[in-house]
Amino acid sequence: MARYLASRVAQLGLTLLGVSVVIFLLVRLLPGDVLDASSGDTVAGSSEGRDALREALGLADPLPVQYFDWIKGLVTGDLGVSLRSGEPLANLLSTALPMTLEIVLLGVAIALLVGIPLGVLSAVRSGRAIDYVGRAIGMIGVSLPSFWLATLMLLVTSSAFGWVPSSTYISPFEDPLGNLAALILPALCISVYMLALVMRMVRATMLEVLGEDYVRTARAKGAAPRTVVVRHALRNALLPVITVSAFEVGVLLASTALIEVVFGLPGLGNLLVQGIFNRDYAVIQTVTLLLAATFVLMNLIADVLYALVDPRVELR
Amino acid sequence: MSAPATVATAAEVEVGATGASARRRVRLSPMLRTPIAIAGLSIVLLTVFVAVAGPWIWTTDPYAADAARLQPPSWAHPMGTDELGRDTLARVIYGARVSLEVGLSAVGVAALLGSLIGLVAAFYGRWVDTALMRFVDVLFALPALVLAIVVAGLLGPSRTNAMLAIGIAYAPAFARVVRSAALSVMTQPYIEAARALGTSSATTIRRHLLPNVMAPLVVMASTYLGTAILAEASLSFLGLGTQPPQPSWGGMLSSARTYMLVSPWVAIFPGLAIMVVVLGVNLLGDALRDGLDPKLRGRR
Amino acid sequence: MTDGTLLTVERLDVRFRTAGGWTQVVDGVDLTVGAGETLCVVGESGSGKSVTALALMGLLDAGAARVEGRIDFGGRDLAALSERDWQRVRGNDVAMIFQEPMSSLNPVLRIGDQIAESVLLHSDADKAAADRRAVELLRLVGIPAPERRARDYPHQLSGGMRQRVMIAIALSCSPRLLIADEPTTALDVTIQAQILELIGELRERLEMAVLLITHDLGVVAETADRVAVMYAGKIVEQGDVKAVFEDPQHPYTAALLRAIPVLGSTYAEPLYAIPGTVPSPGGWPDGCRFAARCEHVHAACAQDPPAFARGSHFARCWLRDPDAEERR
Amino acid sequence: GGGESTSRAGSSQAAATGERGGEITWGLAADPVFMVPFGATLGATREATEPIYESLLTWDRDLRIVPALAASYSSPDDTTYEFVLRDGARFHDGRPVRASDVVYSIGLQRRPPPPGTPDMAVHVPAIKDVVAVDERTVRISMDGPDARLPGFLAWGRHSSIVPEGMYDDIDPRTEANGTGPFRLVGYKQNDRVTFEANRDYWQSSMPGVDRMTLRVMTDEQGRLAALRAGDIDGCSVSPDLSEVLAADPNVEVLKGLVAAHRELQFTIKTGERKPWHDKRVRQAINHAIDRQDLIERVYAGSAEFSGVVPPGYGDWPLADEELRSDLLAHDPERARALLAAAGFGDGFTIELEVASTTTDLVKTAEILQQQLADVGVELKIRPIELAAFAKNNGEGRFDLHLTYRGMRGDVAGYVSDFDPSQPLYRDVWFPGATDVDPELGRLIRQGATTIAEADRRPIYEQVQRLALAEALHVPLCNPYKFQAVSKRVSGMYVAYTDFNPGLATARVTAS
Amino acid sequence: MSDVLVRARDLRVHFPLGGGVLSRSSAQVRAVDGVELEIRRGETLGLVGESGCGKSTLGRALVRLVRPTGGSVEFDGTDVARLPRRGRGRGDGSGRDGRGALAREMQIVFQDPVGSLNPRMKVGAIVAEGLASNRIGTRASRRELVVEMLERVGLGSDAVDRYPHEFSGGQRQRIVIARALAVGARFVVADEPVSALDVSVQSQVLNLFVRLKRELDLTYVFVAHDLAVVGYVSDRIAVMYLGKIVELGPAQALISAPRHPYTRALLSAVPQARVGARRERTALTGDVPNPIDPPSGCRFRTRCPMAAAICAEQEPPLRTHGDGHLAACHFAEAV
Ligand SMILES: Nc1ncnc2c1ncn2[C@@H]1O[C@H](COP(=O)(O)OP(=O)(O)OP(=O)(O)O)[C@@H](O)[C@H]1O
Ligand SMILES: Nc1ncnc2c1ncn2[C@@H]1O[C@H](COP(=O)(O)OP(=O)(O)OP(=O)(O)O)[C@@H](O)[C@H]1O
Ligand SMILES: [Mg+2]
Ligand SMILES: [Mg+2]
Repeated sequence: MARYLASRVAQLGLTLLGVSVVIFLLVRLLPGDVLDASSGDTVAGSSEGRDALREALGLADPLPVQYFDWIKGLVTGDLGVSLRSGEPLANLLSTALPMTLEIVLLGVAIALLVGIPLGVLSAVRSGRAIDYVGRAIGMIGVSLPSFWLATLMLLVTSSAFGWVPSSTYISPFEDPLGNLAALILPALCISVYMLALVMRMVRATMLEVLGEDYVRTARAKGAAPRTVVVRHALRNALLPVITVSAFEVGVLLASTALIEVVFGLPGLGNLLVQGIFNRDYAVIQTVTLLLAATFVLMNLIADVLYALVDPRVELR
Repeated sequence: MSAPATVATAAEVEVGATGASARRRVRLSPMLRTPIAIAGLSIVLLTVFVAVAGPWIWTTDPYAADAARLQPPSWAHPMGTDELGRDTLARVIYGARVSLEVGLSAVGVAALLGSLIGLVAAFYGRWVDTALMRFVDVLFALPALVLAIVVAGLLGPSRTNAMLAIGIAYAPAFARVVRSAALSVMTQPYIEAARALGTSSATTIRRHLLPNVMAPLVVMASTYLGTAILAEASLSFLGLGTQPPQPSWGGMLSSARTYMLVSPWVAIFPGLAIMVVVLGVNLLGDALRDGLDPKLRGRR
Repeated sequence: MTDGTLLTVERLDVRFRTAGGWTQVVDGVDLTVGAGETLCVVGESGSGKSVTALALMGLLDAGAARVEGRIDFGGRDLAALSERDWQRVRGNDVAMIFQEPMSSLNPVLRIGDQIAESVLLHSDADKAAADRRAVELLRLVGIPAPERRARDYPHQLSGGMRQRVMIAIALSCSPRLLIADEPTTALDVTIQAQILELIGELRERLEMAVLLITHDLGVVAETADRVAVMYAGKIVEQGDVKAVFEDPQHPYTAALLRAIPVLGSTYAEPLYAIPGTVPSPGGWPDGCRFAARCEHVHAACAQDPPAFARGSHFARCWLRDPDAEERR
Repeated sequence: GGGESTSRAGSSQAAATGERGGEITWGLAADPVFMVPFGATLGATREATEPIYESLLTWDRDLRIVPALAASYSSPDDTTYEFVLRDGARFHDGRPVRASDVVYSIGLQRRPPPPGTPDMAVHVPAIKDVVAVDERTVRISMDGPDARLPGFLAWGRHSSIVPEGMYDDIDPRTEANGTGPFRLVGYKQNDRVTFEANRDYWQSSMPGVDRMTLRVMTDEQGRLAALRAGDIDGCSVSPDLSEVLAADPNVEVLKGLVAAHRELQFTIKTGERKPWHDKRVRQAINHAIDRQDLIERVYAGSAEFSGVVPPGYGDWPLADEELRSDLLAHDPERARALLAAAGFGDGFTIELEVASTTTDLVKTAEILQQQLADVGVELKIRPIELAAFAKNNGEGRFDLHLTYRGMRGDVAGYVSDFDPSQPLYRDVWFPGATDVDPELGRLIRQGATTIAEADRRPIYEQVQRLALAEALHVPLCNPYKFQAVSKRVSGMYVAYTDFNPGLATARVTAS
Repeated sequence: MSDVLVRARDLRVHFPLGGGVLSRSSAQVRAVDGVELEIRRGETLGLVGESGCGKSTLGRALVRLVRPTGGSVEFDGTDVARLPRRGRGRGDGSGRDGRGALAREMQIVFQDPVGSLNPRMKVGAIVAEGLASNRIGTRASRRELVVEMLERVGLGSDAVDRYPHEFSGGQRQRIVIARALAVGARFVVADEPVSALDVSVQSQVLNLFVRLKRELDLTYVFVAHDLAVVGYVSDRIAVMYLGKIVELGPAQALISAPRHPYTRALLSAVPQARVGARRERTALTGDVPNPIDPPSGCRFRTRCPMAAAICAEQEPPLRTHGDGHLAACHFAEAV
């Protein structure tokens, strides 16, 4: 187990190294740099003053130097500063990260808490009304653009209740209710797609598992249908959900941007999108790497969890 | 997830031989005869029909801004007009073409790239596999949105580039699925038999491996088609997708958000269009998956 | 039938819902199993053996399968039971073991728990008692170090051991009838011998009736008291094992026996081969279903032959029609 | 429903009423990024620094230059200005404003330190020297006569006064020390800027509230929802949304002009055979455009015709009738004739680049595409990201750009693009221009050095007419700005100078 | 020309367990562990043993589908094991790697008639694949050859245009055989070719094997776990246990007078389709040991009813017990 973890972490490191190189090169391929991007209604381009500024920002250094500076900083715990605002990234992330993370986790929780029972019900009552309801939810959920849904939700709550979620991050430790109130709508919006996905997946695997020989064995023992479903089928059906959930956490983390834009939340996605529009290399690179790290880490956790739940999987 | 090992035994649309003659007819295989599959197929076909023939049936120019702005639905404009006074129906019809094109091309790029990587990795194994899969890991770990934005930024926002971006972003998923399907095909004795007969690697990949991973590939492609249409909408929302004046549903939707309260229909129709198509594609995908998964097809 | 009859199956039909409508796969099966007796059902793949067994256990999905006929078990008609009543019968009076020992055990539960679950279901033992009983059962089926093994997961056991666990589960409530559906086909011959020996031993000790399904005539010869031969959904011959093997009444049975190479035979002499292939459900011919492959086919075979009995030995073949002796 | 009060020069609610105190929250459409007073090119930065930093002079609501930190100023001769600082003006840390602060600040204005950019150099007048005559008097001497100085000093966006040594004492990106009505409490990127009232402000009636928050809400729908829910007290809205909000009893919609005209830009380069080398083609484009239709479709009617100097910019712009009737007249016949004369009777195809994130410009492009098609000119619209757009614009790599101009300190700022001596003209945009009337450049230079306003006015009228005739840029229109304000707020107005000086005067009632 | 067609010397095939780039594992499955074998021209050598004992691996190694870890395989005097690793030749029959012709002479028939056939290919293409890959004949002549082959295995020429799933199990196995023989193989490894077939079909296929061998002068290695089947088709039988051959001898002698306790146990475990034929069982206890970590000395000792102290210490060599009958047991005489 320890060996397995060590090797996986090493692989993770390699992957992230690859990501870092790719993203580093990609952002530098983009037309325009941070100075061009910050021109507003004035004329951009090259001038003496700008060139001096470029030099000061380190943009004039050879690429390998820039890359190693970045990596060296990361390794020594220095995330660097935003090229645009000069604000240390550590500061920016300290508010953006918890907010986005919480939205995502809340969203995932909603997706699992609703998606799994719905999927199970749909499978067990396959072909009956509840199945069609579940499948309809599953279908509609994956076909709604999230930004559209978010806009709709905002307009509805603001018109109907005269209320909108606060866009400031309220620490869950200080004001749990306020925190929940602020983040529940965004979380709901991002959860819809995953909820539908989980529902469909649980339904499909459940149908499959219900046809397995060991479920027949359980029935042959004389176990009640409920026991068969919960004790014998569900546990096996949930195995792939672990993998997909971890995967989705990574995907959601990277795609909350749209929701954050609509709700005006200063989260990670917003930071990233702004960073890209601003050509703030430091922000893009570091946030992307962070997202990639979370993604691979989640997958690693999923693999370990899978092995813990499924005794057949050996971690070597 | 279980690898769809024996999926290969059924084709989505079988070419059935009628007797000994070379005459063939394409028939709907039984799995496509379920109500869900028929619904999905009809929606998809209808969309294709609208995309292809729509402009001849509803001849209003989707670009002409010559009517009053933000009109509610009427006989002249069954879906109303948009904020510039263009006919929404004409734009929805034209948007079908764009959305389908984006969806199909993006998925095409992803499937092509992904299956190439997946097949080669699975076939050659060892370091080829390791190297390719590490590469795929890197690509996978890069947030799709970032990738898309970067491609759009790099090549300028446009429909083509959105398709390319989405395609590249989805390629790793295809690579993995194809690889795992191909790996299970690789354990099939007929692969070893081909080797025993001295068949070359390229031929083996082309004749034995590829046709037998088609089924999971088709299923995956059908599901991702919907996702790609949504992704294009999201890119358009950020101003990076299909560019005006071309009407893509995503673009229409994102510009219509401003008018959701003033004239909701501007946002409703393209939204509905997206939903219906994604729904159709998903229904079809589900039917294909159910049909191609021998376990769900009733046990022997 | 004798007084000790435990199970009587009459005119059992099973149909499955398929794309083309309802397809019949079991056609008018009559079976009897006496208490403490071993009945072997033999037949080629697809002849309907497993479906028959599942029907006897009430395990066919009500939506996809239609079961008709009478299943009398110790005086009770199982075919008329509700699902709730079935739960009490299954595992209690009738238990079943399956062909695939790996996939028939839940991969994420410890085997001790899987056995104990069955004990808990059918007795009022508490969990601790059930666990003890599970270990006891494991010892009974010959698993070494049962206390330790009880904590293993199925994948940690070999095929033979898994099948023993299945047997332990089946035996956990001392059923009166054990249905074993090809319990050894996935196993090596040496292990197969061990398992069959074990079943035989337990049958004697616990006085169970056993319904053993197999396609291996060798297994039948070694374990059965009586044998039923299935062909295309029908029982074509049933009788004492000795009678059937020594004087097969149905040409199919006879052909099968001839087609098996016996130890010591050599290729110098070609094996007897039955021409053609088994018809599949939905494609069953009218009349005698074996007619197309039969050496003795004649005009009468166009009609479906009834069971012609000679004592407890019967066969569905016109050759056995006592009224038409002259037609041979 | 809430009424809509409009005036051409800027609109306002009823004068501020009620007690001072309370809190106001305003929605910002973009993140300010940082709080630096100098060299910030982004409008959003100024939105956040305007309440903090002031300049020597300022504009009143009618765009007249009035004293601010300088109590008075005089000009002994054409190249010298003397400013006497206001008594009682103090920085937020309590220090009184001294002449040395002004010297320090003007130094920074001319050469903004990072993270500001040195982009505004073109607008900085030719200041030779700044000296502190005494503690309270500052003398500015010029290289030569330059009429742009007062305007520049009123343009607080670029001419703020900060305490001497501020860039060494604090981090100007997140901290601030100005003299304005509000004191910066904190800034959280992408989230909010918070202020408290500066109770030592030299204008004792201001500010009207105790605390102010500017919230970053980039999505208009988000701002709208927050406004309706009472989470914010006001924000800018698009014309279409203003209609929705007009029906909301709790909200009042303000409408006013701000300097922000939209225009088309050409490049004329040596060796590049763009049709723009021929004046007639540029003029044809000008007359092919139906500005009224554009205004109706893109701005729901809420925009004015604009020449090179935007409408509402004091007395400088040309009269609306003149623009409509002739200079900017929609005349496809004339356009076709011009094209034919230039040898483009069959039209041509050209690429129009536009920043993809500015939605009204993208829509404008769509309308222009329709309109120009009428005269045979086929536009290929290429929306690109702002950063790439800015880069192309600065390097002159485009055929046709659709862009907008903002507030300028002096009218000269609106015509400097057409001055052949300017590097941008010379090296980037029009290096190949041969058919441009040299009179234009001469008049522009003359205007900048003519001090007396009465003498300047006819020069700039002439410049404007000439510039429109030469059609180096083709101005389109100047949209109105809409602000939706909660009814609990009074005294808010739409300022022509953009941003929200009204927040300093506004008062709120407890809700 | 020697009497021996294929000769394996000290043949070993070890599979590394798991192991990626970063975790190199040292554990190995010794699937075939030092096999000495001579296969004579025209004979059928039966190979029996329990599941996982290495029968298939040995068979694959003989036709060079797996690369031996050690030892050699000679085919007709050429060392097959030394040939380059890349594939089984270039497949173009050019013989550029010295392997072209050889690939055609050695073929393998697998157990699983479903899995052995690509479901997406027509039978004609399947049977012609080897011909095409080796550039044998023209398109037309290939078709002729395919039809001839199909008829030889008892399928009509109309099979050419049909898909595998349209055939029954026995027919599919015939297609597999036709494919292997179409390229002109002289040596065929049949890896459990009848295990998946029903009794009534099994006899058809067995008869086919016997007939083809006679007609085409073939040499077989016939793998099966059913001793009765192997006994029926083979001239000689080799019994494998855990990667090693423990007994090898003429079929009849081996069946009637086994020299190894394992062979005896195998024989006694085979159920006989004769009532009352049940013989005394040599009961084996326990399971097959782990091939990763085989027992010391004699590998069978953990289950052997005759095991003694010496069995744990010394590995019994394969010794002759008269007339080509070899057995690896310290107590072979006593069995
Ligand atoms: N759920 C089902 N739906 C449709 N047909 C079925 C189903 N289960 C079994 N069948 C069909 O019923 C027939 C009898 O199947 P059954 O499993 O009883 O055969 P069997 O005699 O047990 O064969 P084997 O020796 O292969 O186990 C087969 O043709 C099979 O395809
Ligand atoms: N490619 C491989 N990689 C790793 N181990 C393998 C591989 N092929 C076979 N083995 C292992 O080698 C051993 C022998 O396998 P082999 O398939 O030769 O046995 P077999 O005698 O043919 O068994 P069966 O009767 O089940 O077919 C087994 O333990 C198997 O798990
Ligand atoms: Mg069965
Ligand atoms: Mg094998």
